[in-house]
Amino acid sequence: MTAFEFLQGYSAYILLVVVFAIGLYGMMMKQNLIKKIMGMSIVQSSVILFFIVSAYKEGATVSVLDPALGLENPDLYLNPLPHTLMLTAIVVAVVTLGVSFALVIMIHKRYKTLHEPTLLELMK
Amino acid sequence: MKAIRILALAAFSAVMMVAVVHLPPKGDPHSPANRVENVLKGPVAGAYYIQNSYPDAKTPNMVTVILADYRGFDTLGETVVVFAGGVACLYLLRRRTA
Amino acid sequence: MNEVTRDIVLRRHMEGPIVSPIVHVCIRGLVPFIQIVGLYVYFHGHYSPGGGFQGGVLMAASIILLRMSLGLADSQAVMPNRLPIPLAAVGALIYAGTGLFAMVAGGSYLDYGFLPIPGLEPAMLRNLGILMIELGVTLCVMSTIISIYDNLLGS
Amino acid sequence: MLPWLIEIILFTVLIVAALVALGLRNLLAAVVTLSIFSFMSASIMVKLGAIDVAFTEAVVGAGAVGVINILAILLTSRKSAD
Amino acid sequence: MSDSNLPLLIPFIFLLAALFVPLAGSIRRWASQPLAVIACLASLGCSLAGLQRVFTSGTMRHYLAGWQPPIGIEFVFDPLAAIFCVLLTGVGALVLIYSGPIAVQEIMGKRIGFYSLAMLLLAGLTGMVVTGDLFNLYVFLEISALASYALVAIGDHRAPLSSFRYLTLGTVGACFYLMGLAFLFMTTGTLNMGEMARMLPLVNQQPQVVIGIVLILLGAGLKMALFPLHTWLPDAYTNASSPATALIAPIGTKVAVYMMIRVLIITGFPPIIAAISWVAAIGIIAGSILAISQTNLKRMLAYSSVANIGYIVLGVTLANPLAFIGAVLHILNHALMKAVLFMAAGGIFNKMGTLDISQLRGLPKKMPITTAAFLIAVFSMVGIPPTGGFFSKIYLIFGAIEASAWVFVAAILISTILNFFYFFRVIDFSFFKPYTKSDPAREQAGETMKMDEMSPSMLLTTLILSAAIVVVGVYNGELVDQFIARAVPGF
Repeated sequence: MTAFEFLQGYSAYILLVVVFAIGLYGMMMKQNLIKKIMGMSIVQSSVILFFIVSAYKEGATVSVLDPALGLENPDLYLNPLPHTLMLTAIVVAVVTLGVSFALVIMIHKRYKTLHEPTLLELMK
Repeated sequence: MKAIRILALAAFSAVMMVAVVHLPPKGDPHSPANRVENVLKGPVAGAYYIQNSYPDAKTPNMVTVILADYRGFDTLGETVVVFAGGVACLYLLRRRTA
Repeated sequence: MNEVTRDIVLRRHMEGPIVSPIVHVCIRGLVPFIQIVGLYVYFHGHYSPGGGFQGGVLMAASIILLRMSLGLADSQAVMPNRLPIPLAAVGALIYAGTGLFAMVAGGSYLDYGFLPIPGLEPAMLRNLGILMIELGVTLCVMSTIISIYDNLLGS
Repeated sequence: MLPWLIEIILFTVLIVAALVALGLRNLLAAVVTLSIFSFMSASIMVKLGAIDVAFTEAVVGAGAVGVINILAILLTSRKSAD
Repeated sequence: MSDSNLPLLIPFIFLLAALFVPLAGSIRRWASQPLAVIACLASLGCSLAGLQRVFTSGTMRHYLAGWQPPIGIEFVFDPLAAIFCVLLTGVGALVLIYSGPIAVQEIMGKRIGFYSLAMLLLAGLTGMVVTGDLFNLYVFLEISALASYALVAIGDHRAPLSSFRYLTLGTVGACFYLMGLAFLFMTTGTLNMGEMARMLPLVNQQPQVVIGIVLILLGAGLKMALFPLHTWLPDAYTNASSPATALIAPIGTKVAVYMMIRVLIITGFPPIIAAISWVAAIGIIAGSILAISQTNLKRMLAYSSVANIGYIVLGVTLANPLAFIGAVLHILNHALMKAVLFMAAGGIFNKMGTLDISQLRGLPKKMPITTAAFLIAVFSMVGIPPTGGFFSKIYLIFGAIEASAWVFVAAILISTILNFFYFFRVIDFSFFKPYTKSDPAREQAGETMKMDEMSPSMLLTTLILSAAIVVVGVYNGELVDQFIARAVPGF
């Protein structure tokens, strides 16, 4: 395998691992709760993109039946299974986000701040 | 403390990258998830869906057929997750306590 | 935007309409089109990208636009505040009920081929079953997103 | 070669958007940047042929989540200490 | 409807009930609790029928929508799943009956929400137990997780922040799980557990498979609060309302352990688990030591949960039949014990108004029956025969001896002593600390302290569960021979 082929095949995965790490960085290092939620949604997006990249086939078309291509050769269509799974995962991510904002609003109503160290101080 | 966290994160990403470069490359039509027959000579789900979704449900969009029929229970679970989120927000944020 | 302006914006948002006529006219023009697109996305999910979830989110977006321009109080006529959660339950029930119907008729759970509608071959029954459950998903998603918006705003 | 380059450019914008969103102290700006992140991931999905998922991601990431996000920020505070 | 529908019905009844409880509750508010209890009992009936059928005629499978496994989703109802289902629905039903009076007092306005979320939680947990598909497992995981975040957040004023930390860590756990699943899916091309178990030996020892398994175990570890990843658990359990804690604490983390067991069975107990048993052993000791230094009763019980998860994970990862039996028996015991302890703690908080351990004097006089139930659970926690805890620890120790892992034997024994210490503090303060002469007002209060027990339904359910602890202990031989030994996978 030449270096270029390697890059073509794996650059997407490697960059997605970087995105995953950025999201984790946001969750671990940032002290504002909304920033933490942003990090969380970045992590979720990276996992979703990871599945989508895995479904890609070179030279294949969108997974909607094209009468001109027929159904005999599966190599002509993208793998629809990861797409389906990730539709579910996106929905789950959105709902988790909604619930986390509800919690953030509850916290802000009680303590008037979203800075985590201050909150832990106030909770004592 | 901060340095330890960043080091842990860096180590984690390095390990992940080692794993990632052993996966089948992007766009490979013969990777285990994309091919027609698996190592046990059984059908692979992805190719089966492509070949049979139109005859089974007369619906050209394969993703819809998988979503609603082949893996319909996932979507029921998804609907219930959505419902759970709505119930959670309602009861967490409701102002009147009665 | 300082604290005071934010309070004014939010209070207006919750109690009365936004005064600007431009916003009113634009949103009144937009909402029906968004709803038609939402319905199209739901019905056309069989032939093109789309389906219950996307259609539901679009429908919810149209109602959220109304909430934004008219205020929470005046947009009650379109979607009353207490309706979303029962509607979401009804949506999920449509889904679960379709599956249960197929199970009672002799198949597995969610096996639409066994739906007791005469005169249709199993493939068409599956087509119909998919449409049914997508309706449930649309209802559930639409009302839940509206409910989350309402609750965040009204808290 | 060219499709790969397009993909790399999209990924670069994605990563930059993620970093900027986490770095900004003005939360409203961060939310808008996060919408860019979401839109870029939808573009990558289109590039990879996942039209259904891209549609959902665009509707949700730029629409519903953006609205809920901005609403939450208006209801809480707009500034972040880091 | 044929018999093979039983595994479907167990989570499905909860799903339906979760939809009906808010509807019924908005019409008649009192109707929410009976409906939830009825659903739970119906599901318990299905679980018992399924248990009976599994142990007479073998594993049951239900193909959803009629599609065979690699194409569709299947539900697998094997002996282990049957035991877990009975445990979940049984404990759930009793806790829901218990929660009636206390929910009125603690979370009056949010009762309907509590019961609908409880139904969703149980639906998610039982679904995770019966499903045979790895992605379906993720969906159910998220249902149960969302419900438990919301249940934790309905509590005192610190609850939302605890719930937020639980939410972020839980979501990261779910993302780790999904990432690991992506690795396994891309290597094998299937999501079905049975098929993956047959395919993984062909690709074993490749780095992406090993790291995928590690990621999944990391996700499960975050969900079950294994020692270094436990940071969300004490806050969440302490700040949630009493009925919510009594519901989540016994069963919530156990299902994550079940998930781990399933993944380990699929992957054929890879060598990496030796590292996890060391982590678990450290967790046993650290959890016990942290528990000693707590002053709040619920917080102390939460740390003891961390230690007990260590026992269970140690038993699973020792990878021999005796230790596995010990782990399953300990899951059973620990669910019962923690249910009794948290239910009693809820009653104590309700009547005494505090959970500070040093304020508990006069407890036996005030609430004798609750104290008796509490003591039975404490004996089981420490491991005094004939309670169940003794036997599960014996099995774990024998398992460790069989694996020649003397360090782990020592860890279990040391932690038993530590267990004794931290529970002795509670007993000491409630039984033996006299009312000092220097504080006449308190002495007066102590002498006039009337018996003031929990309401009958709470008392009855607590007693049933504490009787169950003794029953599990006395009949442990039959239990292991008849049920648990047949759920042991091949090692």
